[in-house]
This record gives sequence, C-alpha cells and structure tokens, in this order.
Amino acid sequence: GENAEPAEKNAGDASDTDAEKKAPAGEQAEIDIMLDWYPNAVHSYLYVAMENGYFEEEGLEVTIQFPANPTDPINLAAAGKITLGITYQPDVVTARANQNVPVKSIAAIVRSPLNHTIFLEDSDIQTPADLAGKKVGYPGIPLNEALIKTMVLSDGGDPAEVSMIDIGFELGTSIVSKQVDAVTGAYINHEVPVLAFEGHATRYFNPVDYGVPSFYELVLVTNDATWESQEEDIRAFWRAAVKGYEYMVEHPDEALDILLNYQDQANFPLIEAVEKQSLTILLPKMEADSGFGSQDADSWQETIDWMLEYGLIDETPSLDEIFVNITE
Amino acid sequence: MRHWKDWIAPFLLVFFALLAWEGIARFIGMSFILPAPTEVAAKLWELKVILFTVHLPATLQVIITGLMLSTLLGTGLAVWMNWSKPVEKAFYPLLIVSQTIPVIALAPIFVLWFGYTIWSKVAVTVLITFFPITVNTFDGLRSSSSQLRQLLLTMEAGRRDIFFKLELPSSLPYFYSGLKVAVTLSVIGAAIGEWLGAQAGLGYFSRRMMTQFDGAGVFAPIVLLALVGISLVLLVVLLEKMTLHWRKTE
Amino acid sequence: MRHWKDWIAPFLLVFFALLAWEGIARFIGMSFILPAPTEVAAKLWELKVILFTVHLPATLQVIITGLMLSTLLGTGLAVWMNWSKPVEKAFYPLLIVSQTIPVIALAPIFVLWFGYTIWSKVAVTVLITFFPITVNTFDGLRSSSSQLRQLLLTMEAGRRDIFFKLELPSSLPYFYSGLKVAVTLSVIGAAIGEWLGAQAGLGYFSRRMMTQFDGAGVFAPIVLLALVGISLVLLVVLLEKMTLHWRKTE
Amino acid sequence: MMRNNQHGQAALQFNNVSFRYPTAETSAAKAKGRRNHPLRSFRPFPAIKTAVAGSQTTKSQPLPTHADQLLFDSLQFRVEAGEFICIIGPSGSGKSTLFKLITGLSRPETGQILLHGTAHDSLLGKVGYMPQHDLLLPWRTVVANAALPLELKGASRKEAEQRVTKLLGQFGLEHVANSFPWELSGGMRQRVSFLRAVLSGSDILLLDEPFSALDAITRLEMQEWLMEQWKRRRTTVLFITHDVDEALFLADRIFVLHDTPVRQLHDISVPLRRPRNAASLHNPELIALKQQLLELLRTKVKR
Amino acid sequence: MMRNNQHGQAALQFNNVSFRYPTAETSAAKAKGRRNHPLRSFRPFPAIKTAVAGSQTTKSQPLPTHADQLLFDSLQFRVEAGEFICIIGPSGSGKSTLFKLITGLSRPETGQILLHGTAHDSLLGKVGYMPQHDLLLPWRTVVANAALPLELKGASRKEAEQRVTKLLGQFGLEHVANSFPWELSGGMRQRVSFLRAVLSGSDILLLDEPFSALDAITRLEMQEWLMEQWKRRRTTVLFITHDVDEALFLADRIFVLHDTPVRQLHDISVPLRRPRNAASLHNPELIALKQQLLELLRTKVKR
Ligand SMILES: Nc1ncnc2c1ncn2[C@@H]1O[C@H](COP(=O)(O)OP(=O)(O)OP(=O)(O)O)[C@@H](O)[C@H]1O
Ligand SMILES: Nc1ncnc2c1ncn2[C@@H]1O[C@H](COP(=O)(O)OP(=O)(O)OP(=O)(O)O)[C@@H](O)[C@H]1O
Ligand SMILES: [Mg+2]
Ligand SMILES: [Mg+2]
Repeated sequence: GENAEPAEKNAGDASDTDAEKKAPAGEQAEIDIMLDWYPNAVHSYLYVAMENGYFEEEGLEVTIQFPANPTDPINLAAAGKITLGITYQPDVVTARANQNVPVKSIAAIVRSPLNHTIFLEDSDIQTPADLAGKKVGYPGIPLNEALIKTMVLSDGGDPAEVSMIDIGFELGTSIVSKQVDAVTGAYINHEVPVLAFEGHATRYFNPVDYGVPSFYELVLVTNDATWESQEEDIRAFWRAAVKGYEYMVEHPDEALDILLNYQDQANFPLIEAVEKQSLTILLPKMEADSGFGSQDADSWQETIDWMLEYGLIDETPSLDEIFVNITE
Repeated sequence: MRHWKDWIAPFLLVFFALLAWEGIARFIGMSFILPAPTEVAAKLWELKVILFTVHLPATLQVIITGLMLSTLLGTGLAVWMNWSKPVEKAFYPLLIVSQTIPVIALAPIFVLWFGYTIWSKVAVTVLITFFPITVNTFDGLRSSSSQLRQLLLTMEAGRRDIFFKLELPSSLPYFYSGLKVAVTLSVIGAAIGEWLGAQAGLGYFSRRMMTQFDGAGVFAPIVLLALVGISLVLLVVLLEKMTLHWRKTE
Repeated sequence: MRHWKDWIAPFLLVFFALLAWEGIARFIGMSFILPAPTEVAAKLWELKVILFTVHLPATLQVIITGLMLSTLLGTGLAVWMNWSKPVEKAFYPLLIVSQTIPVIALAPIFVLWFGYTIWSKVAVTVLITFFPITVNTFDGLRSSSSQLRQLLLTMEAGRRDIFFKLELPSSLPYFYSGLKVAVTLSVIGAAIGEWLGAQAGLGYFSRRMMTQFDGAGVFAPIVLLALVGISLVLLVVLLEKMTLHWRKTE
Repeated sequence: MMRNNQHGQAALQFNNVSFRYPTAETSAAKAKGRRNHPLRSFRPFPAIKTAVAGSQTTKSQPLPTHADQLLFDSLQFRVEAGEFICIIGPSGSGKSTLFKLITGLSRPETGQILLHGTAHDSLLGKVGYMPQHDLLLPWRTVVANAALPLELKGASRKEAEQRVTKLLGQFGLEHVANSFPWELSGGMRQRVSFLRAVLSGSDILLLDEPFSALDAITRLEMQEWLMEQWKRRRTTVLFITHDVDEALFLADRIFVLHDTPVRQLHDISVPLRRPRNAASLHNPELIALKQQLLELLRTKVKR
Repeated sequence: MMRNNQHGQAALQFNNVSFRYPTAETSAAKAKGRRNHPLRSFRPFPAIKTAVAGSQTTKSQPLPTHADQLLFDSLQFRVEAGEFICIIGPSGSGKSTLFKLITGLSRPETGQILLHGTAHDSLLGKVGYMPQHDLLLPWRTVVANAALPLELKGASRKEAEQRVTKLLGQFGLEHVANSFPWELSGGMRQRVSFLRAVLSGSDILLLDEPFSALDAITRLEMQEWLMEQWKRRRTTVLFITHDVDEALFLADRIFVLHDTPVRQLHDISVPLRRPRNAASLHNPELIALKQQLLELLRTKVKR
C-alpha cells in the first residue's frame, strides 16, 4: 500500500507490464505529485492523463499522493520529497518572501478563488464583519488568515477579534458538529455541495467580494533544484496534463467516470452528483486564454501587492524566481 | 545531580552532537528542513514574548488541568479498587488490557466531543496519564507486606487504621513513580492534543511554524516543551524528596 | 489467562459499558460524532476487505520494521554501554533525560525528512520504542549480581564468558519487559506516524474517515489497532514463556 | 525459679483446639490473586518496584503442602503466668500457625483458646506479638514505630510518643529515638520491635524467631538482653526458635512440635536455675537433653 | 589426625601481605555509580524490576567505613595441605577480603601469596571458591550449574555435563540433576554450590559462610555432610563462619581476626580427634576454648 515507493529505475529489461509496453524505449522518469486535498473533480485531468496513457507516452511514471496535512504539498515540494505539489498561490508568495524557501510555481491550475468562508444556513453571520468574536476554522494554510483579515477589514470589522483555529482536514465535520462557527478554506465546488448533500445547508462569502484579489486558487509548485534537474520531465508532465485537460473539457462525463473509477470506494467515497456539479463550477475557472496552466506576472504582482498591503509579507519576492510560465 | 562530574561526558556528547548538527545544517543550507541550533536559539529569543506569554501558559494550563484530573481520578480508582475486591476484579484487568491498545488513536474523536476548547486537549492528557497513576498507586497500596498487615491486625487495627497507617504510606513511593511517568506523558499528551486542533500552545505553535516554512520556529517551541518536561519531573522529584525524607538515600 | 473466572467481572463491566454506549449513541443519534458499537461492528464487517488487505498490512509493515530497527539499535547500544564505561557515562544520562522531554513533538519534522514513505512512520516508531528496549536491556545486563560476577572471575572467566554466561541470560527477562512496552508503543507510534503523513494504514484510514462524516468508519480501524496491540503483546508473552522456561512460575 | 502455678488460672490455655488451613486450591488461588494477578505478567508498563528502604519480605513462606490436612488435632496445653516457653519444631510443623491462633489471626476449627481463664470472641489485640525479622514501618522513626500500638488503641500521636519516650532508656534506645529503621543495626531493630510488642499492653508476648536473622554474636547478646527484660517485666513469653541452644538457654519449658497433625506437644522442662549464662549449657544433664532434642528434630527433618 | 606437614611445602602461604581498599571517596563513588546512578531516581519509565526467581542479593555489604585504612599489615600465615581451617572474626574484620586476596579478586599492596610454594601472576582460577549463599545461576539446571567451571576451562558443554553427571551420586544430587535452583531446598543448593567449587579442580577450597542462611537443623546436617566430603577428598579447606560452635566442630585450626589492621592471626588448634560428633563439643577443654573465643569476639563487637 505504499504509493510513494520508488519504482525500479532500470526497468528496461524488467517485467512486461502494461506501462512498459506503452512506454517509448528508454528509461521512465519518475514524477511524484501530491494533490492539494483528497482527489475530487478538480483532479480529473490527472486521472484522465493516467488512464489514457498520456504520461506513459511522455515516458513518465507518475505517482499521485494525497496529503495528510493541507500544508504538506508545498512543504514536501520545498523539501524535495516530492517532484510536484498542488498548492495555493499566496502560500508560494509567503514561502518565497518570508523564509526564502526555494519553491516556484510552474502552472496555474485554477485561476480564481474557490476558497470561500462558509457557515451554516441558520447562522447569525450576515457579513464578514460578523465574524468578529466568532470561531473560524481553517485547514492550517496561512493563506486563510490573510483572507479573513482582508475580508473582515474591508467589511469594517476587527480581524483581531476573530479567533482562528487550525482544524486540519476536518472542515466539514467541525462545522456540522458546531465546533466552529464558520470555516474558511472550504471550496465552493466541494464542501458546499457535499454538505448540502449530507443535508446541511450553508451560506458563504466569496473573498473576491471583500477586497481580495482574484488569486490563482491552485498552482503547481516544485523546488528550484528539482526544476533545474528535472525541467524536461516536468515539461513532459505538463504536456500530458494538458492533454488530459483537453479531454476533460471535451468529455466531462467520461473524465468524471475515470476519476470515479479510480476512487477506491471505501477510501474516498465521492458522490457522483456532487462531483458533476463541482466540475461545472470548475471548468470556467481553469480555462485560460494563453493555454491551460499559463501564468502571468500581473496576477502574481497583484497578489503580492495585496499581501504586502495587509502585512502578510514584509518583502517583495522576485517575480523571476517565483514562477515560470510553462506554456511559453 | 549530586556529582557534577557525571555530567561532563553527556555534556560533551551533546556539545559535539550540536556542533555536528550546526555543521550539517549549514552545509545543507535549507533551514526550513533542518535549522541550525544557533538559528533555533536566535528564534527562541526572537519569539520569547509570544512564546512565554501566550503559548507556554496555554500548554501549561492543559498539562496542569490534565494532571490534576488524572491524579484525582487515578488515585480515587486505585483506592476504590484497594477497598473493594469486586471493583478490583472488574477494573484491574481492563486497566492492564487498556495499556496494550493504542487509546491515543481515539484522540481525534475528542475534538468532535469537546470542540477546540481546552477540554479536548485535557482529555488526551488524562487519557494517557490516567493509567500510570492508577496502576502505580494501586500497586503501592498493595505493596505493603502482608506480614505488616497481620502485625497491625494483632494490634487491633481496623480497616481505616490499616489504610492510613500502612497502605497509604507504603503507596507513596509508587505514587511518585507513577506521577513521574504521568508528568512526562502529560507534556506529550498536550502536544498531541494541540496538533489535533488548537489556537494556542507550544505544540500548536510548532506545527504552525511549519506552515510558515520556519524551521527554527518549529524547533523553538519543542525546546521549550522539553524544558517544561524536565522542570515538571524535577518538581516531582523535589516533592518526593521532601515528603519521603525517611528514605535511605544518603 | 489461567483462570477464566478472572475474566467474568471485567467482561460484565465491558458488556454493560457497551450497552450504555449503544443506548447513549442511539439516543443522541449523531453517528458521526458517536457511532453505536453495533454500527462500528457492522462497518468493520463492511470494510473488512480493504482494512485487511490494504491498511492492516501497511500498519503492520511499519510496526514490524520499526520494532526490528529499535531492537537492533537498542540492544546494540545497551551492549555497547555495558561494555564500555565511557560510552555508558556519555549516553545513559542522555537516555534518561530524553524520556522527560516530548520527543514525539519532533514527529512532524520526519515527514519533511522522509516524505510520505514508510520511513517517516518507522522513524516515529523507532523514536518512541527505542528507549524502553535500550534501558531495559541495559538494566538487565547490569542486573546480574556482582557476587556472581566475582564468582565467575574466580573461575577464570573472561569478559566474553561473563557476557554470554551471566549478563546475557540475566538481561533476558528485562529485555522482554522492555519489548512488551515497546510493542505497545509501536502501535501508538505507527498510528501517530500515519496521522502525520501516509497513504495507507489503520491510523491514516481512521482520520480519513473522519473527514467523510463516517463515525463508525473512524472507530473500526481503531478496534483493529487495539487487536493488533493485544496480539503483539500476547506474542511477546508467548516468546517469553518459551525462552524463559526456567522461571519460577508454576 | 519456676513460676508455675498449677492451681491458679493459666495465662494461656488450649482446650482441644483443632485447626486446618482451607483447601489447597482456594488458598493457593487466593494467595495468588492477591500477589500475582495472572495479568500482571502482561503489564506493558510494569509495576515500578521502588526500592523502599527497610522493607523486608525475603523470608520465603513454607510451601502450603499440608493444606487441607489437619494441622492441630485436639491440642491441649496450658502456659502459666510468667513462664518462658520456647517452641521448636521442624519447618512447616505449625509453629507460626500456633501463634496465628493465639493472636486471633486465625480461628480454631473446634476447641477454645482461653486467656487467663476467659474465652474471647476475638483475640486480636489481646496479646503482644513480635514477628520474625523486625517488621518496623520504614517511614516511622523509632519512637513512632514503638508508639504504633498505643495509637491504634486510641491514644493521640503526641501522647503515645511521650509514653514511649519515657521507656526508651530501659531498652537502650534513648540515642536513636528519632532515627529511621534503616539507620539501626539488626539488634537495635529487634529492641524496637520488642518494645512495640511490650507496649501492646498485654502480659503475654509471642516472639516468632526474633533473632534468626542476627549473626551469632549479636544473637548471644540479644538473648541475654531479652532475659533481663523478661526478668524485669515478669510477662509470659512464648518464643519460637529453630536453635536448640537458644531454647535451652532461654526457656522454662520447651514445647516440641514433631508430628503432623500435632496431637500433643512434647513438653520438656529445662532443669536449669536462673540466672543462667552461656556456660550453664555445658552441664552434662543439659548436654544430654540437647542431644535428645536434636534427635527428635532430626528424625522429622530427614525425608 | 592433624595433617600438618611443617617441612613440606605449604598449600597456601601469606608472606608479609598488606592490603587496603582504595580511598573511601573513590570506592564509594564507584560503588554508587554502578548501582545507583544519580539519575536513576529520575527515571520516568523506571527500570522494570522483573522478579527473577532465585536471585539473591539480600545480604547487605558492610559499610566501607575502614576504607583507606590498612586492613592487613604484613600478614603472615601458612596453611598445610589437607588442613581444615576455620576463620572467625567480627563483621567487617576482613574475612571476606582475605578470600578476595586468595582468589585473586583483589591484589595485595605488598607481600606475596604462595600456592604450593609458587607465586602466581594472577590467582584467578587457581582455587575453588564457594560464596556465601549458594549463588547458583537461576537459568541453569543443577548439572549445568555445576558444569560451569569446566565450561570456563574450555570443555564443551556436553563434555562438561557428562563429567558432572558422574559425580552427582557422590553429592546426593542424582535425583535433581535437571532441576532448576528454585526447585531445591537450601541444603541441596549448598551441595550444588560445593560440587561446583570442587569441580574448579583446585585442591584448595574457600568457603565463605556457606551455611549461614540455613536453619539450625539443616545446618547441622550440612556440617556433617561437609566433613564426609572433606575426608573423602583430602582437599585443603578455608571456611569462614560467624558461629563458634561450627568452627570448633569443623576445624583443625581456627584463625581469629580481631584487630584492625590485622597484623597477625590468632591461630588456635582445636584439640579434638576425628571423627567428631555433636557430643564431642561438650568436653570441658572445648567448652573452655569456646568461652575464650566468644570473649575474644565479644570485646570487638561491643562498641
Ligand atoms: N496461609 C496458609 N494457607 C495454607 N497453608 C498454610 C498457610 N500458612 C501455612 N500453611 C501451611 O501450614 C503448615 C504450617 O506452617 P507454619 O508457617 O505454621 O510452619 P512453621 O513451623 O512456622 O515453619 P517455619 O519454621 O518454616 O517458620 C505448613 O505446611 C504450611 O504449608
Ligand atoms: N569493595 C570495597 N571497597 C571498600 N571497602 C570495602 C570493600 N569491601 C569491604 N570493604 C571494607 O573492608 C572491611 C572488611 O570487609 P569484609 O567484607 O572483608 O568483612 P567481613 O569480615 O567479611 O565481614 P562480614 O562478617 O560482615 O562478612 C570492612 O570495613 C568493609 O567496609
Ligand atoms: Mg514460622
Ligand atoms: Mg564477609
């Protein structure tokens, strides 16, 4: 049951698995990618690429991991323990600016925030300012503190009065069991429909409505050193991923089926109806004029400026280091 | 403690280990994976105010509440088991078996039950400190020799006399041993409890620093936790020395 | 073990506790906060395939690798400390002090060092099982009476003779005691390790189920973990009985 | 200097006393349940065996081989006030059990035990008992240890200790009043233990192998010391020993237990005047007596 | 039946042997470091004191009060081949230390110890030693325990056990060959221990209070048994005891240690022919000798 176990490197002479047959001659490069969350619709294109053999065509052996903690993808990518991690744009800025952690973003996957602040339908919270004096849970990702701060401030409240609780992955459970009054870091395309499906109606705030720039919700990051040594592999990975994305856009239902097939029913019981709905929300947010994954400096600059303004970072990280535009 | 010379060797060992660590850390140069000891020290200094005014008190509150509760419950159950044979027969085997199972795995549930209040962390602490206190106290109560019990009986001692004049004093050294284990475990319990959901506390702060890519910040509260553990054990040792002054320790 | 009657009282206690739990759980009716025991049992049955083919083996792999490593390292260090006075002087005090500090707080770092491989969990397991094995084995080696040592010396025994004929056999009962503690802790270590980063394993599965609003699914793997703990301890007891057949246990 | 008084009331009298321990199974199981719970070997965090200074539990109990067998069968004897009785007999013959019956820790199956002519509901608290080894409470000073029986009889701690303090001089303990047991030599500890037995207030003292743990020389000293104490106090003493010389030196009469069940005590008067000294034992009559006693014991010991 | 042979070579000879233990500070610290590391009381998970059956460590060591003081000062004596020597002396007078010197566990500061006229570099392995208590290895059967010295001398385990098995009959151990020590009575354990000492192959045996833990009756039996063994083997025996009667019954000569530092041994020949029996001790000459010995010891014991 160890997905992370390294496959045999010199497998050329080895067993004749399916993967081997499809692969072009030569060695297979390994790519470990850690998702931002447990698998859901937003990851369909990766599973499509896997199922349809796009990765093998590029000569890659891809292992998909799921994080045990929300901050692991960027941490482990920075530590070089995984090749790629899916994480959040502002976190990359924090890492780069505050501690000069050598991570860089190589692709933007979701181009605007999915992250909403949600609370139960019957809550007395009406505007973000009402969060003052309330308990707000978040999955340990620093970005969420920035979001709440910005939203409450822009709504005229005092962010110091919000009590922020790191609740790890327990976003749904903690709000339903009323351990917290609201959670942020919940996704409009996932937690909201899941909770609705479980019979818990919710309301939410969109951060973009309250002074937060429309940052890239999900970006693909790697370590500077990894980038240097494995740039070609990563580019190959992205080519396969783009193929998967294109397939997903054209055949959303099939793509979802592939995802659902990949799910181990007991492990990650995804609800088909929810994922369908989720995908409809997602597709527009993933679409980019200059190609899936393209990044532009303006978005980074805007996010950096926002974070500087709200005191989330002290220094401006260099734009050259923080991202590469893989579509160029 | 007594012979300062006994500390030379371990001190040197620690010193060279730290030196090696410093060297390796600087060589790797990724302080968020492996900060150098000097960076940790600097960070500790830099964060002293928040650590000492916010997070240390939060953790201490959990530890002290937890220890008080499990001492109360533990000695209570021990005395009850000692008093009544049926109670012993029912509880003692369960206590023992409970130690072979990883009760700590229940910790995440506590968050559901108690929320992110101090009580979920206290519950974890009580869960893991309850056993050593109970079983040691009980064994202590039982440790009194049956010959001494018979001797007291021949002096017409009642059940209460035997408890207060024989069993209670016999159990004290065992109780302290249990308390020493419990005190150490309480620090671990508080740290684990804080990982599972908290707004303050050294365990929480350490993990939080990890999300900030601040390696030195991860280690600094751990150093403090270690100091808390050592101080608490020393405190119990002191207490033991004071109350068990009759013991044969030159 | 021997007297089945000894188990009546605890069994009844557990039975009524379960009954009460069932009642309360059904009364509350929020199975994701407090599933009824029957729900847990049903879930265990429902998930049996994945639990037994994927998660149990993953956890066992961690436990066994961890135990083997710490037994190797622990007995090695113990023998080394027993062999060389300077080594003892340097390491022993550190070992003791290390127990008063919450080393487990370092666990999250292991994920950074080892990633989500088996080694991050093995490291946690070794970290907490190393101490009881080392210190017990060392104390066992030292437990041999100095009078016996002198007696052997008068028979012209060399250092090796004393080790193999006196110290090693003396240390065995202590070693087993240490191993029993270690075995229990190893289950805890694996569970904690899995919380911090894993793709499979009972501890991982339990936490994962929590995000799925599946209370019974949270408890089911914990029940399995408990069984693993109990079986491992029984295994060590069996091993002990077999190798220490000379002991005075009627 | 025989103080027998066959016509007055006996200080202690056994009337047809029979006794047996409960069946082997139950008593063994009981003993085990208490000391070695079957689960104890499972203990992942085993009992922390703190070395409590001064606690002595080394003497191994005789194996309960004879359990469920009658140990005493209609035993009869009387001890007169002021007598010094030594009890000898092979290991397991029931010497300590006899004391358990007299102290009231066990009850006879049939028959009666009379103290000064009266039968009591419970004998607990009626006689002074000094167990083998010293069995002092390690956390109490000499004074507090000796004061224990007074406290148990209801005296306040202060009052009790005051009464004890007055007596310390007589027992040669004035300089160690506030010492803890581990600070004393074996002989000193025996003195404290004896003082404690005396303070139980009874005029009958039961001493169970009090000197067997002492080395030969200290033992001789303690025997002489005990003689003096006894002369001064004129209490009735029953004294268990394994040592024939000790019995001959101390006793007015020697009771020999030598068959199972014990139906009758071999009752041997020691033909020696008091005061005695070590040399007294060398008169030919006594040497013959000693040989006779040794033979008696030896036949039982060989198996 | 004196087997002295003043003109041949002495079995054992001390030539001006002086000895002292290292200074109190270092030795105390050493003893402590080993047994009670200062940190041990800190142990959050304390040592698991598994009750290992059969391990005896109850005898308290004498306090090292005299350390750094000379214990033996130019001591001289000789023991002839085949002699039975008893050594008595108050506690702490250096009896066990004398044995440590002879076994080679300690080395004299000055002077020489000669075995059969030869000085050895190390005396370890040259004499048979039977320590106080039995000190058997609890995990070895009777045979394996006795085979230990043979194994240590290089014999294979099987070979060694075969040789032992042949001897078991002579020692009355044939029925317990495969028993473990805890299954034996105290007397039986002493036999095993003695057999082991004999098997060390030396014709000089040192016995350190071998019978002090036995009860009086068993002790008498063991004394007689030992006499028989000695007669049969004609080894040289040095025997430490606290018990004057025991010394008189067993010894050809008695060495009394009675001042510190020991400059000279009081060397007393026992005027008794062999075979002896318990009654032999009652002849007037011996009674006088016993009184004399007791006085000698008593003056030193009183402090
Ligand atoms: N609590 C008990 N339950 C059952 N049998 C017992 C108990 N105590 C003693 N016995 C048995 O009763 C018999 C007499 O024991 P007791 O202790 O009176 O002997 P003793 O003469 O004092 O021996 P020793 O000289 O060894 O002290 C023994 O066979 C012993 O096994
Ligand atoms: N290892 C040691 N280090 C320092 N001093 C010691 C050591 N062993 C014994 N001594 C001291 O040497 C003196 C003689 O001790 P030894 O054991 O030889 O006495 P002993 O005559 O055998 O006494 P006992 O009759 O109590 O066995 C004592 O004062 C003791 O304190
Ligand atoms: Mg007895
Ligand atoms: Mg000695």
